[in-house]
Amino acid sequence: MRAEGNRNGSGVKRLLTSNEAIAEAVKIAKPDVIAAYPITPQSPIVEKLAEMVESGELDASFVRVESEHSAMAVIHGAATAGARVFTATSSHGLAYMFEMCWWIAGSRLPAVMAVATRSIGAPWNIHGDHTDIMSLRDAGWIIGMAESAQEAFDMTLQAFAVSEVVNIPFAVGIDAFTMSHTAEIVEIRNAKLPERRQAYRILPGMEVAVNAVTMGEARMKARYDLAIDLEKSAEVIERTDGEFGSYGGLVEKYRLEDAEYAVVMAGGWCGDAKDAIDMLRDEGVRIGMLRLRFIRPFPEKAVKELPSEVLVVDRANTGIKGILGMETAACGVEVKNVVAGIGGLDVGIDDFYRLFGKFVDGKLEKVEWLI
Amino acid sequence: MLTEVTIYCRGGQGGVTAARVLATAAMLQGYYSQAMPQFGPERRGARVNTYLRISDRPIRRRSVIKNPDIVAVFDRKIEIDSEASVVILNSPEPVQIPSRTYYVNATEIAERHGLVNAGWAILSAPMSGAIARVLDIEISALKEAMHIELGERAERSFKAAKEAYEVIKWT
Amino acid sequence: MILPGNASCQGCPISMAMRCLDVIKNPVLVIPAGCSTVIAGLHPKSAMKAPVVHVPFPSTLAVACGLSEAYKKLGVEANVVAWMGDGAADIGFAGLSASAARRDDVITVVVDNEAYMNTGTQASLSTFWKAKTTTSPAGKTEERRNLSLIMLTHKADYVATASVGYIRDLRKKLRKAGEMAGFRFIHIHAPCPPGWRFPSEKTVEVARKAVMSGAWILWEYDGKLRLSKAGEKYALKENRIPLAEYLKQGRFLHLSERDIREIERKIDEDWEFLLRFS
Amino acid sequence: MDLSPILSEATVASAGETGSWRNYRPLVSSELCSKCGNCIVYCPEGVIFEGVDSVEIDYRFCKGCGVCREVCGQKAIEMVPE
Repeated sequence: MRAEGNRNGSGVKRLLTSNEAIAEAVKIAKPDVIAAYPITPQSPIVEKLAEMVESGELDASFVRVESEHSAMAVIHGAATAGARVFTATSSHGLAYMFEMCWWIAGSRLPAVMAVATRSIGAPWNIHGDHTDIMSLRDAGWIIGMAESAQEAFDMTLQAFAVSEVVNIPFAVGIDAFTMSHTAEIVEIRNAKLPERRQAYRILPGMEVAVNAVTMGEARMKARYDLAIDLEKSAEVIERTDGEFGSYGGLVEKYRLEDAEYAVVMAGGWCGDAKDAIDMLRDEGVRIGMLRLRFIRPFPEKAVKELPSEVLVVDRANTGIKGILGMETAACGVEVKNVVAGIGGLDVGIDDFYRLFGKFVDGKLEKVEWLI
Repeated sequence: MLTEVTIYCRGGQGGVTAARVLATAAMLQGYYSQAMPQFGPERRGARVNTYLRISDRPIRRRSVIKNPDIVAVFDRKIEIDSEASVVILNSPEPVQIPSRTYYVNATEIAERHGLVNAGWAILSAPMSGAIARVLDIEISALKEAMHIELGERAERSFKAAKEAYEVIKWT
Repeated sequence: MILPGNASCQGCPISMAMRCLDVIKNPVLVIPAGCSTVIAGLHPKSAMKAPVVHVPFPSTLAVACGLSEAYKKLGVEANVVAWMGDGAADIGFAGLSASAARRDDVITVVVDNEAYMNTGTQASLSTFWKAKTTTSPAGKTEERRNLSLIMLTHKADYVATASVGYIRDLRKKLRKAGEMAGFRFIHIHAPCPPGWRFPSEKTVEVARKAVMSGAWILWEYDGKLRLSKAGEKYALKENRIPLAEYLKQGRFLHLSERDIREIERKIDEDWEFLLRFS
Repeated sequence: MDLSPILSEATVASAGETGSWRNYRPLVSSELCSKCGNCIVYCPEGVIFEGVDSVEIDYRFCKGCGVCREVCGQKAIEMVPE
């Protein structure tokens, strides 16, 4: 048996999990300092990087810290000194480093972090949903959500490029296990990143302090600048899209052109949902998907262009609502909102097919949980 | 066309490795492929499923395989709760079940080739050989895939895989 | 190093100790929350003639490690100094221990005023047994933790205790640390006039009485543990001043004779314990 | 990018002219002062310098804590009300 399907593209093809794809991308980005504390299901990323450093494939300092708080703090310090930096985490790890996530963003330091998105307890759960990465929304990070191992690879490289232009840290989200541990075919593209650049660095001999106690309006001004620059980072993301695969910038529009019905989703389960959309399309239903590739900056413009019937399917909630449902509604769009797949609950093509059918039939409540 | 395979095995028997070797072999033959372990803390001896998808078109779905076309069973003691039309069994003798059944004595082959770890026969090599045969994967692609995925362990593993590839029978 | 006109209190031991940083070449300071944050300058002004990276409490050593690793990687000569109080040492202890265990190329200085002074004198792990703080209004019921001894058991490259009452000894130790590489730890006893409730001119006197009464032991370790010249004679109990002399502070005024005898016993134990390592 | 909200420049008087905090002023007797330097190293504010006949104090920033008087072996410093 022979096929030619995967032969397109110029890079080397490899079977990689999203974890491994991210490690390969990081290797190409040549970070100076990597710090990490293991957590399922992120650990294989940093194990792979540790191997690369050990074997000399990657010339970086790999710091074995005692916690995620310290992981983020080490890369915060290293970035302050002018180093290209990387870390990865998940779930409780992200929760534990939360304070430092605010600091690295507030300090306007470029940095890249992979987040294998996993439920935060209690009760214990190591499986996928988006509750962890959504908690990062307020901290001032760029938050991308890949759908495939290929996109995880491309987005990680783009993350370095964008972060170092806009001076805002960048998180690359991949779904726990369904992406982190699932091996797919990835084209290792020959991307080349520019040299590290950043707004400032702290060196011996300087008589300057960074982040001293502020009074008056300085803190508010810093926060406002970050908010504005985070919004503006959309332009850099759109501009650099083609250099790291071509995905459409902040969003991917799938069969949306003539759609009467639109589904809004993010992350690794979008593929199953697309297959379900194809099934409905075959039946003549004009349905499509707006896949949010970025949660911050939020793709407000694309959301506002959606048709009138919108369903947002969420893997994280705030109160009874889904978080993306709330974000989408905040753009002035009327939405139906479904919360599903919390704690790794498998949602497959058949589930999406039934759900979208119910949506098209007008039988969905304003907010529903798929339990 | 999309082919979905579920591997039933026990933690430590090499189901995940087998899926990866086969996905890589399919990739080398120009196919799209995906290897997906059952998600969760792996425990040696506990039952685990591993999933393998091969297609001539890009594979977008990442949910678990609910209705596999093929089931490969590494340990006969595992109950087959699938209606798959094709079953590949690690077994010394034919087994009468409604599906079209292939069998190979993977444990014996693994042990003979010294593929044993802590008293457990590592079945990834012979079983990936057997499954490759059923999937119509070329032996050369399997060999290359084993070198990619297993590195220096590939040589011995491939001998076991090749043997299984050649001796697998169907009932 | 620290410029005049800064925000330290009258008689501040931290400011006194910060002045000694001028013996370290190419310093880059990492300062977590605490009195040192305020003393080092409020935005948009900095009181330090050196770069200062202000950071949250428990991140201190990890940020210092990141800076140090990056400077090494980028070929920049620097002496990264993690400068913190006993509060940051408490909340950031895991990071401190990990940094020492990794032998990060960092100088850690803990200016220990035996309570969380910047938030209003709450008890810390360094607070003396029976000392009054706002969270131990009747006197602290637990023992103080001996931080420098813990760091010693990490077999760090250099560990020393010091006191603002013996500034030349402190400067010598900082200089020595600055000329070495590896994980270096200096624990400075820093009596705080408002926090301990004594007049601002008495900072040095109180600090010295701590040493002279045996309540603060001056020692250093660079592969071998030695008592420091400035305080070695107080190893002999007959050379010590009466403990009550040191305890003449607002935080100890409620102590009974029995309490003082009990503290004395604890101090004797501390000496005995430490000297086992020498 | 405007970095002014997060960066601070080193300067004297970061907390203003702290001499105004003083209730007592240290006065140095040039006759008694031996210029041993004790007050210079112990002054928390770093405002005592070696002068010609004796040490000199920068009263613009001296907070009047009195540490200098306490560490002076010659009893050359006296604290007088402002």
